[in-house]
Amino acid sequence: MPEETKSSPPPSAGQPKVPAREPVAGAPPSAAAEKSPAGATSEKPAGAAKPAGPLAEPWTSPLVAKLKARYGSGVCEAASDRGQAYLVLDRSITHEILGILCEEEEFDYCVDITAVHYPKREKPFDLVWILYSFPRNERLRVKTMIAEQESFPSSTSLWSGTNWLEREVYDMFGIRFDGHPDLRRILLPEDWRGHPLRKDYGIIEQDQEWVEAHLGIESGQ
Amino acid sequence: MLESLTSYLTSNTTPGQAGNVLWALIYIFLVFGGVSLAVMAMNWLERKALAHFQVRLGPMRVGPHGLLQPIADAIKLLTKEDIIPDNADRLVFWTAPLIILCASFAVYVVIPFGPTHAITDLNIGILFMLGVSSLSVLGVVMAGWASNSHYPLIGSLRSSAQMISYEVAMGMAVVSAILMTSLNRSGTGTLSMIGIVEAQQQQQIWYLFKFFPLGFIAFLIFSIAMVAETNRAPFDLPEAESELTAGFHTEYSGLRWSLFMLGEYAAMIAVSSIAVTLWLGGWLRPFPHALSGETWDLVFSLIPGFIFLILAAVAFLGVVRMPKDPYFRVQTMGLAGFGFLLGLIGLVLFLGPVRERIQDIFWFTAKVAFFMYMYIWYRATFPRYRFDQLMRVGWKVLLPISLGVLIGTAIVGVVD
Amino acid sequence: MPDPTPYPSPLEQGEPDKTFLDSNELILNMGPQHPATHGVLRVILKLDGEKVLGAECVIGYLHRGVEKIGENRTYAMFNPYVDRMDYVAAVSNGLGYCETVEKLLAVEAPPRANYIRVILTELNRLASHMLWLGTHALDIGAMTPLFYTFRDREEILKIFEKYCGARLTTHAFRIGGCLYETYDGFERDVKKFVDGVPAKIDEYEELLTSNRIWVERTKNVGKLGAADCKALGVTGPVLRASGVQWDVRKALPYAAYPDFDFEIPVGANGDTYDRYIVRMQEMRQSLRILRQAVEGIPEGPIMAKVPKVIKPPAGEIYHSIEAPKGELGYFIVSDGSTQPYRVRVRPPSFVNLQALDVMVRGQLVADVIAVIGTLDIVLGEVDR
Amino acid sequence: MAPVATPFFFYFLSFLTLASAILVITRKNAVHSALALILGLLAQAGLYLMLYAPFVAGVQIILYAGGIMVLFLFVIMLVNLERAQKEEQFNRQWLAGILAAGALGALLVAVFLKGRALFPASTQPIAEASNTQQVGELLYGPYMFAFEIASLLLLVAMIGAVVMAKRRI
Repeated sequence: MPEETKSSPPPSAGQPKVPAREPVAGAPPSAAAEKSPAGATSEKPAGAAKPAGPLAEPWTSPLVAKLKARYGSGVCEAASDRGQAYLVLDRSITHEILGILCEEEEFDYCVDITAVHYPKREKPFDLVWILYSFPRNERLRVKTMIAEQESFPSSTSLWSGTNWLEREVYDMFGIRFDGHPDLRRILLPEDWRGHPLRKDYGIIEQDQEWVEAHLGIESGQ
Repeated sequence: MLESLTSYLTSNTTPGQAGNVLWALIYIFLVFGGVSLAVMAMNWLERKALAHFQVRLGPMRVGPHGLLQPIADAIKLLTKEDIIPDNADRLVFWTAPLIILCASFAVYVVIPFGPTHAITDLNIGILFMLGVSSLSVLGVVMAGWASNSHYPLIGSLRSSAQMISYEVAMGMAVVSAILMTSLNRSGTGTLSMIGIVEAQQQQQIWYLFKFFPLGFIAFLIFSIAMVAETNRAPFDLPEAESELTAGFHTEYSGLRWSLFMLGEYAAMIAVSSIAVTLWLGGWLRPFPHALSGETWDLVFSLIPGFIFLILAAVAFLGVVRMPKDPYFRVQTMGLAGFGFLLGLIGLVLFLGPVRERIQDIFWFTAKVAFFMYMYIWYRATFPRYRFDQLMRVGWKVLLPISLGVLIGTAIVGVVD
Repeated sequence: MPDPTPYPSPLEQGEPDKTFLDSNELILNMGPQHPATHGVLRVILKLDGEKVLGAECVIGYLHRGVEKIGENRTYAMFNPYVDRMDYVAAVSNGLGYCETVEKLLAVEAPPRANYIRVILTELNRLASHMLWLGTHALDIGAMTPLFYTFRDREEILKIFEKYCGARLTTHAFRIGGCLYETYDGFERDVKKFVDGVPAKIDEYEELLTSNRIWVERTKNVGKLGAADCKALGVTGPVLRASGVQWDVRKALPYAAYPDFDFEIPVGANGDTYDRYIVRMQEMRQSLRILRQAVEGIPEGPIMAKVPKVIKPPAGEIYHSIEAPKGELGYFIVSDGSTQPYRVRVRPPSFVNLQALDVMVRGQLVADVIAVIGTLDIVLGEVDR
Repeated sequence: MAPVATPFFFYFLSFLTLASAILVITRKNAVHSALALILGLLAQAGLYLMLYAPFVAGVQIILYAGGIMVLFLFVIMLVNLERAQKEEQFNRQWLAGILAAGALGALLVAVFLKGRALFPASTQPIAEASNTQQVGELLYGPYMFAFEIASLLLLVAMIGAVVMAKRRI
């Protein structure tokens, strides 16, 4: 590994990239003021690149109706973006709804769990579940927002395969999952400090102490 | 001195029996040198044949067609750094490869390459062979334990369990062959290796075909068990690379590792020799009775020479097909020299006295070579057995069948 | 290396009824340098004799932060990086990424580009399965198939090289279509290959399919039922071997796949042998697709109209394709700038590898090797 | 076969046997003890050979050195050696030990002194070649019953071991 990373000093070209990146990363807060980044951006790309792409439109289905009837305003948004349905839910009911989706609505395959970090937002993390139903041949994205230091109930009891996916989210974003059987870092070393996929973690940042202690080199970069 | 030298040549016993220490020493040197050479040749042949099974060329760089590769390997192994793990038990770590080597070489003391071509003829020959070769288990166990590491330990446990298990079936098959030697007028059999071959000669049949299919089944059991006994594919669990890296010799390197390899190949040749002696008529030429008579004797005694001439012709064909580029000149000359040597050996083999004394050795070696080729063939074809399956085959398939064959042989022998 | 048993968690469930004759449990550390772990995978095995009580994977040795890199490169610049994940099936990775960005842009690749994409992807599926077969057979102890499959995989790599200049990490596609038109004789090469391969596959099958030892080593080894597969999120041939007839190419078609007539082979028992059979049949199905694609390849442009600077409208997209290992998904969040705000890769190997512990419990050490082989993982993709 | 250097081999093998026997009880490492025991057994096999009993020698190698000792080693290797090494090598039962050794020594001396009277020299010529045959004839002739009893005993022991080891099945 050291050899591999050592060879990357040339991307000092990548170094100025980071500041250049900042304004862009700062862009979404305006969007993030609203519920989701998807809903907000209607005018910007229209002017920028090309005629407005197909954008989020309200999504109606028996499933949404049922959930709305049961949870009311907890279902913040149900929309379909470029033909892909998603739900934005309030944190408090998300776990329950995931349970319903898994057990009642036959979303028996949890494709992926991931997170997105919006540092400027009040609740900086989007947690995203991508679900799929074999019987219905339907894919669904469930999102919720959680705050810094906030944990979330683990869904390993619903889909045992989420074990590693949640560990990865913990590893990369530092979001803890309550009731996870074995919440440890998965890709990074156990005693690494920092969560690399947060936006405030620079691309060439590293746990200097760890690198020196374990690899015996000045820097992994 | 000179008398004892010449007297042996005209005698009809092995040097050991004659108590001729000088000739015994010469034979020991000849046999052990020959075996070492055979191991090197086998090494080359295995890599080459395996390569051709697998649509590749194998060694091509050192010498023409990689002929010198074993020598290069030997030099490499001898000059390699010699590593002993820190926590290893040094004494045991040292002696383990020596035990394996001694065990597999000591076996050659009784192997009869011809009626008089053996170091000695023990009257417990086959018992001695089985006993001494079973000692190599000790070396394996010691190597695994002394390395003080998990993979070698598991490897050695597997290996010793495997060797002990297959020894049982192997022993049963051997006993059924020995039983056949007692089917003579006096009703006494023999354990002597030379005696077994002579019994086949007297009964005018290879034990492979005796009481068909009993002899054949016993032979099959033995030839399966001997592959397991020598830890070769598809029974190469102790050194299953993909599971246990290299099994009991994971921690070995350089010279000591090469001793393991030498021991392994020597053991392969040794068990093949047992199979040849017991079932394939040892040094007897094919059809000694059906095609008997002076003429046939002459024809068969000419075969060794012709085979060497054919090999020489193949080598010269290779010379012709070598690229004409000056870069290959040394290689071409080497190959031509090799072919010339083969041809010379072939011509020498046509000389009367040599022909007479050599042909037994030739037939024995040819039969053993068949088994060695089978070893390579198995390795190219079969996947590896799992440990429990291996044990099941050994205990639940081979052992009952071999017991049945033994009883069947006894019954048929009495009824006959 | 520290004590290899720092984490008691999944390994703690031993058998309750111990007798004095039971030997102690043995902790065996397999990897990260081990011939059968297909890269730098470390598996900590808890053994009772040769029986496996539990297995724990330690991964991350090859972690390169692909997702972080994605956030710091433009859409087009990130394209070659995805090839380095599953380097055995780089074309599939590229296809998934390009299609995802195209969806984000609401662009469709022209039909000819889609056909080229299908041809190259299916060739790559064949290459990946061949590599899998060779290494899997080698793990189980059969040496020869490895060389046979490498011989035939070479032909595929030659076609790749002629097409785009690279053999392994091809970077064959661009966002919006393909950069390169097919070279002269592309169809002929593919056709020749497609006609030759069935005999070669027969050759592999001759060595293995009815080989007693092979069957004994793989039948009832590493069983994984359909329910387990779904719960664990396992996809690809592993899922299909358990009897679930699901393939992204059929369920949620992409590229030119709706145009082709092919079947999804399924197994019944979900054991290692079934997975072997499923993959072998999949190779034959790939050939079927290839034959149709080469014959029906339309004329026309190979690149859609895509702006020089790719700035997709803000939004999120998840799109997945059927990679040789399973469902390979990309989740991209765009904030309207030239760089993705977040790129998430849903790697099939990573999710499939989770099933290892379930599959090897109660089996023998040798089966662990067979199971790692049959899962067909690529560590570059597991660790990203 | 004409014997070669008989006295030398006799003393050599005897020395080997004694030395390895001493090593067996003085080595702290059980594996080393077992290995020394194997050496001793092999030397004994050599002695049997010198007594024109090749069959017994062969059986000694196959059964004791090759079979039983390997199983011994098996067990010893799986035992925790560190603990065994820390324990005291000899216990304090000197008296009993000396008595037993003395009795054994007395027996040996008595046999040596009176041996010729007790065991008259064999009248038969030593027949090396038919040694195996003679053993077989004795085993399956006069000692048939003892032989069968012994094998039955072994069978019982084997079944007992299997039952104990496989209690859970």
